[in-house]
Amino acid sequence: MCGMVQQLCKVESCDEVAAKTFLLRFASSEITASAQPGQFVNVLAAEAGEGPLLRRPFSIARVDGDIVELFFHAIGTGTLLLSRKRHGETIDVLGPLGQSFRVDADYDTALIVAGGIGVAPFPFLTADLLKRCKRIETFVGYRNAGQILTSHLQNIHIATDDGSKGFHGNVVQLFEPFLDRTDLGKAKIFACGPTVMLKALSELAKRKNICCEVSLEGHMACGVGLCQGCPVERTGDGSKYALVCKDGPIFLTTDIIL
Amino acid sequence: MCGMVQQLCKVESCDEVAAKTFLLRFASSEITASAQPGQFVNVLAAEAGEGPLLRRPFSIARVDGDIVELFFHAIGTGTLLLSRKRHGETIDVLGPLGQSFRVDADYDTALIVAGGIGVAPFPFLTADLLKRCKRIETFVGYRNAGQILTSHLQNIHIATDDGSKGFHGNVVQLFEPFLDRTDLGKAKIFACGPTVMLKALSELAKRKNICCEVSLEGHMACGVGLCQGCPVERTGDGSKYALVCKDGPIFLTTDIIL
Amino acid sequence: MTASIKNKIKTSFTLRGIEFKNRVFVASGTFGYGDEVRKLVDVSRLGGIFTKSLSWKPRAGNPPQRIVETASGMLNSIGLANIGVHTFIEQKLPYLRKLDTRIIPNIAASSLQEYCDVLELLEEQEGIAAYEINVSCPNVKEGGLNFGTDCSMTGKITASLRKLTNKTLIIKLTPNVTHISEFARTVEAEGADAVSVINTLIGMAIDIKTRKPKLSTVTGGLSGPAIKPVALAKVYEVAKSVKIPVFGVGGIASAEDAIEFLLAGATAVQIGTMNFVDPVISVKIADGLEIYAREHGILDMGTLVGALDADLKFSVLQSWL
Amino acid sequence: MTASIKNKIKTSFTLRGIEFKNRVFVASGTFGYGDEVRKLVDVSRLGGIFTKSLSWKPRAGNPPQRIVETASGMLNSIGLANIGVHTFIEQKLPYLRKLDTRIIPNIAASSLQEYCDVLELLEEQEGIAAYEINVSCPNVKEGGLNFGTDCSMTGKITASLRKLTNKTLIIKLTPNVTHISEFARTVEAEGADAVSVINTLIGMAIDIKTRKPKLSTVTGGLSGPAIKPVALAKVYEVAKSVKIPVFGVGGIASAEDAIEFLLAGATAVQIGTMNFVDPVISVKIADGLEIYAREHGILDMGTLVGALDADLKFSVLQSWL
Ligand SMILES: Cc1cc2nc3c(=O)[nH]c(=O)nc-3n(C[C@H](O)[C@H](O)[C@H](O)COP(=O)(O)OP(=O)(O)OC[C@H]3O[C@@H](n4cnc5c(N)ncnc54)[C@H](O)[C@@H]3O)c2cc1C
Ligand SMILES: Cc1cc2nc3c(=O)[nH]c(=O)nc-3n(C[C@H](O)[C@H](O)[C@H](O)COP(=O)(O)OP(=O)(O)OC[C@H]3O[C@@H](n4cnc5c(N)ncnc54)[C@H](O)[C@@H]3O)c2cc1C
Ligand SMILES: Cc1cc2nc3c(=O)[nH]c(=O)nc-3n(C[C@H](O)[C@H](O)[C@H](O)COP(=O)(O)O)c2cc1C
Ligand SMILES: Cc1cc2nc3c(=O)[nH]c(=O)nc-3n(C[C@H](O)[C@H](O)[C@H](O)COP(=O)(O)O)c2cc1C
Ligand code: FES
Ligand code: FES
Repeated sequence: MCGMVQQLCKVESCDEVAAKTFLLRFASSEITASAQPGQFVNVLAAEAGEGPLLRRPFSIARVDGDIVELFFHAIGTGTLLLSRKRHGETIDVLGPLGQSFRVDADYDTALIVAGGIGVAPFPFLTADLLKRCKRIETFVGYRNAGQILTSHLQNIHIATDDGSKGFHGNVVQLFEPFLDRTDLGKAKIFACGPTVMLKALSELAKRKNICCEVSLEGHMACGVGLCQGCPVERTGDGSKYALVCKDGPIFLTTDIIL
Repeated sequence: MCGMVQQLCKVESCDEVAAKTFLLRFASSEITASAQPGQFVNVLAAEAGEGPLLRRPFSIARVDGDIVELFFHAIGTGTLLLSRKRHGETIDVLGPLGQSFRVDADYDTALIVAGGIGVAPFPFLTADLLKRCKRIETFVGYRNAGQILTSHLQNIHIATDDGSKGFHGNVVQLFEPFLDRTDLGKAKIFACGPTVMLKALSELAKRKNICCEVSLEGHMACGVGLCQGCPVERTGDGSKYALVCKDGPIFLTTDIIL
Repeated sequence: MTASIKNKIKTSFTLRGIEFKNRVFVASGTFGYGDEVRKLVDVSRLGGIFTKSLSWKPRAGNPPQRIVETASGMLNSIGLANIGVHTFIEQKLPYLRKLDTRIIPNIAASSLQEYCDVLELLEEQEGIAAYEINVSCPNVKEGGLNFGTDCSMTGKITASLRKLTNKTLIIKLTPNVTHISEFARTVEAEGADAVSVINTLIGMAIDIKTRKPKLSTVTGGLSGPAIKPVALAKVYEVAKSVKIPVFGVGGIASAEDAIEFLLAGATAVQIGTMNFVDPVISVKIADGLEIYAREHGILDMGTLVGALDADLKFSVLQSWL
Repeated sequence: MTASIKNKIKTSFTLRGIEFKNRVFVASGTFGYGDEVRKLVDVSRLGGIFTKSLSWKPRAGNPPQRIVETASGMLNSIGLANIGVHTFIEQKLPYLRKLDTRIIPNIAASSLQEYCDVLELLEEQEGIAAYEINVSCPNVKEGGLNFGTDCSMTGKITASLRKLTNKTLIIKLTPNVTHISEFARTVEAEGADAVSVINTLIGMAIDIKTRKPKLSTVTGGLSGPAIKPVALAKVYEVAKSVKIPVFGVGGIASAEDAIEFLLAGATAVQIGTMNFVDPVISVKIADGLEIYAREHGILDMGTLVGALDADLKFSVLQSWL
């Protein structure tokens, strides 16, 4: 967290890019300078008294020059207020926070698996993996075609719960047969999505003996390790819990109990 | 309060018409149908969780067809949020509330005396007085020239604290000599402004034996008589306090202790 | 639409033989005497109206300033301004008893005798469904110490009033005590039919310009969404410790909030401060509860009461704060 | 600029011979061990850092969910997750003692003995300015009853620790009691040098979808701006009833809020929950206080302490809620 800053950042744009899903772009050369894929920012949706008390965490979806991009679902007051931000307004951002995906591990193929808005960290990761000349296969699952987000991803395989586009079923059901039928060399899974999906994936990875890193969500107050509010149970000896905000949000599935 | 409604009203416009002073126009044929000069509306500045909890009371500044106009100073979170309302957005309005100025009393000349944003109820009153063919003299006092609001008023006499326009001094100092030198027939004072101004005026009115009605402010929770939160001390027998929201905001100065 | 929902879902409940049509009430002191907003609010959609506290003589109440807005809440120091029970009976009750909802006078007093006098006078009247007793009042004999923070006094008031009436007796408890469940158990033992939980929390605000308290009485009562978590915890504590029904009150602003209180063990809820923000909110919440019941296949709202699925194995940990 | 202000205005105060450079502190459990945000926050601008509560052994804390946001506040049920006093001494204190601010370890325990053990171990260390004792902990011997709601236990802890140290001993009181001033008077009598007022209020939230409490421990501690009016009233009550200094804490979000606490009688303030919203808020508040002092010609911030101009003639009325 050496690059962590707290800044009022200028909003570049905020657009609805899929159903209730927004792409927020804001300027921060400090954050883009140090951010790594998988890290997140903690954003104040409104000034004191004009919105929720606490900041809201969002994965860094992509960096583009000085611009940081976030993808988010408008599900409550905080995200609703953020979705109304317009060019030229400012937002108070704390970041980059947390640990990044460990991209420099030993593998040939990066298997990205995302459920819904869990796709958020992967454009950034993809850009990094491309630089490292890794093969990338991306599996994204959505409720329906209206929610699909695929920009800045590579070799995309789509599943929808209602079958309105791509594979009819969930993303793990799409992913597993692919694993079986494809020669991937040494593979590593990078995943983000609902806990039930991450659980299924983690078991699959264990069965297939593939290294799997996931990005977790958790209810956070501070996002920086001050409050101890975001535990996730660890495997192994040592302390029982890790903190999602500081020790994560990226974890090897073998290190935590989902 | 027979015409009282609670409605989501469409904002027509909201413009800064003087320093930090806004003119908010919204549509409500129900309110314009029954509103009387001196009555107020209680406005929710933002949805739950996006602003202050309680409604904010504002005098009805004018009605124009189906449009209700409010004049307000942006002094805190509630008025700041209101000042950001744009054409087409809606606001939750409760009104019209309270008692109106008693315009049908026996007098020839209406003397309107306003301090600062206390001018708010008087465009509406002026329109009514004009219909009744009363002579109107209007005295308005402001801190400085930048705050002056005079639209829809008649025979305007201006005072500024800093002398940047009109009489150099406060509005009561401007008003008193006018009273002395002018033949007004039977007069009635209608006033609104800071308590210290209303106090001075009320004493003057007493001395000169002129009937004086004032519009009071007070900290309100409900605006409709539910909470008993807005007392003003009464003179005479009977209950000790009147409620500003229900028994007022318009009071004869002889009925209350300022 | 609401009519057809009504036919299917049981919203009513019964207390000491009196049926209340549903579980949403307006709280004492936040709905006047029910007539101020009669044009706006269809009170026949409510379980009942708890009136402003009534004392024997009219009370002028405290000097201004009586109201301070706080973060998601408000402080009040009304000083129980009220018209007195006699005027209530003459001027308000005739109108109230004609309403198609239950009327529950709330009684406040500064002596045990005054509680009894007010209740006895009301006993002679028609159209009263139950009494709610506000014990958050100064005991003048004891130098103004609050009845409601003294468990034995609270019990004594309950026992005395119990002797005077066969109607439903609801004691409204203050949250400003260490163990509210002690008070609940005491009033249950003394014959109360129900408790209301909670009255306001003691709070304060200062005007730093004048360096004076904002309220004329220095401190006042905190209410509104800010206190909802406290109210819910108190309702849960009380519901776990007594068998009599609990009226849950404190910061309720939506049907979802009301459901939280029912799950925590409240038989019914009262809406207070939010009436000031939205006079029709209680009706909206009553409607919201029915819609929720329909959407979740709930046939009797009573099945929600106390239906919290709480894993108590961590209950000891709660006191590590 | 701040340097030139500093020269003119006395911001410091002294407690048992130790000088604190100003009256703004960060509250226990809301600033970790001071190192998490060291790049962002210039802690040398603060009066001191109250550390996360320390117990004898490390504590893993409660299972998730530990945090719930509420209207203008939050509930927490961290379960005093902490690294334990030994690791603190080895890994955190060496860094902390080099900081140009005062370090005040906060001690939590589940037995009287544990309080004593932790303090005795800390006594051997350099760089500790004072101790703060968190009594809002379950007394395991008494089946988990909270020490802090038991006046005689709170007194006993104070007396025992007083014997073990000559350093400043600050007892942090819980607001979840009927008369907090009784507790304050008791710890004053037992030799406490100061009290911190308040810890969190007990609260609860329910997930209506799962029908489970949102917190794994059912109830938790409410903090943040929502509780500021309650905290201020408790500080006022305590400051009126004891002579020892009071650290005011609860919902402070701005220099204006801090001034309210000083006027109510707090010698200094602690910033808690708002550190999560804005990690540098405590420094902003310290700066804000100095700006306020300069603008109002205040030469010593101490003149604000207890400077409330309260007209007590209505104090009896306060209990009419
Ligand atoms: C490290 C991290 C990265 C995240 N990245 C993204 C992202 O890139 N894009 C995105 O859309 N969202 C992301 N989230 C989730 C996002 O923070 C929440 O959706 C947001 O805080 C909701 O705020 P709100 O005020 O709109 O909703 P609220 O009104 O606070 O909540 C709405 C509903 O969502 C639930 N909820 C809120 N926050 C969480 C959470 N953290 N975990 C589980 N349930 C929750 C609430 O309990 C409630 O039911 C991330 C969360 C974490 C912890
Ligand atoms: C019947 C009535 C009619 C009114 N008509 C108008 C009007 O036409 N135009 C207009 O600009 N204002 C009017 N006001 C005042 C207006 O209601 C307040 O300015 C507004 O509520 C402030 O809201 P806020 O959230 O912006 O400020 P807040 O943040 O609530 O307050 C900012 C500051 O103003 C003080 N304040 C707020 N409300 C009041 C009040 N009612 N009395 C005294 N001090 C207060 C606060 O204590 C604080 O110091 C009227 C008030 C009443 C009671
Ligand atoms: C302005 C006001 C006046 C109140 N008056 C009374 C009263 O007269 N008697 C009473 O028992 N409770 C009174 N209360 C307490 C409420 O009935 C309720 O218990 C409390 O406000 C908590 O609920 P809420 O958060 O929904 O407002 C009053 C509350 C407010 C805000
Ligand atoms: C997440 C969290 C953790 C806390 N941990 C502790 C603690 O370990 N020891 C303690 O004495 N108080 C603890 N507190 C209480 C705070 O120090 C403070 O007394 C309380 O939160 C009220 O202040 P606030 O409203 O400014 O947060 C904690 C509070 C929060 C919100
Ligand atoms: S969110 Fe505060 S420690 Fe993780
Ligand atoms: S504001 Fe509620 S009675 Fe006047």
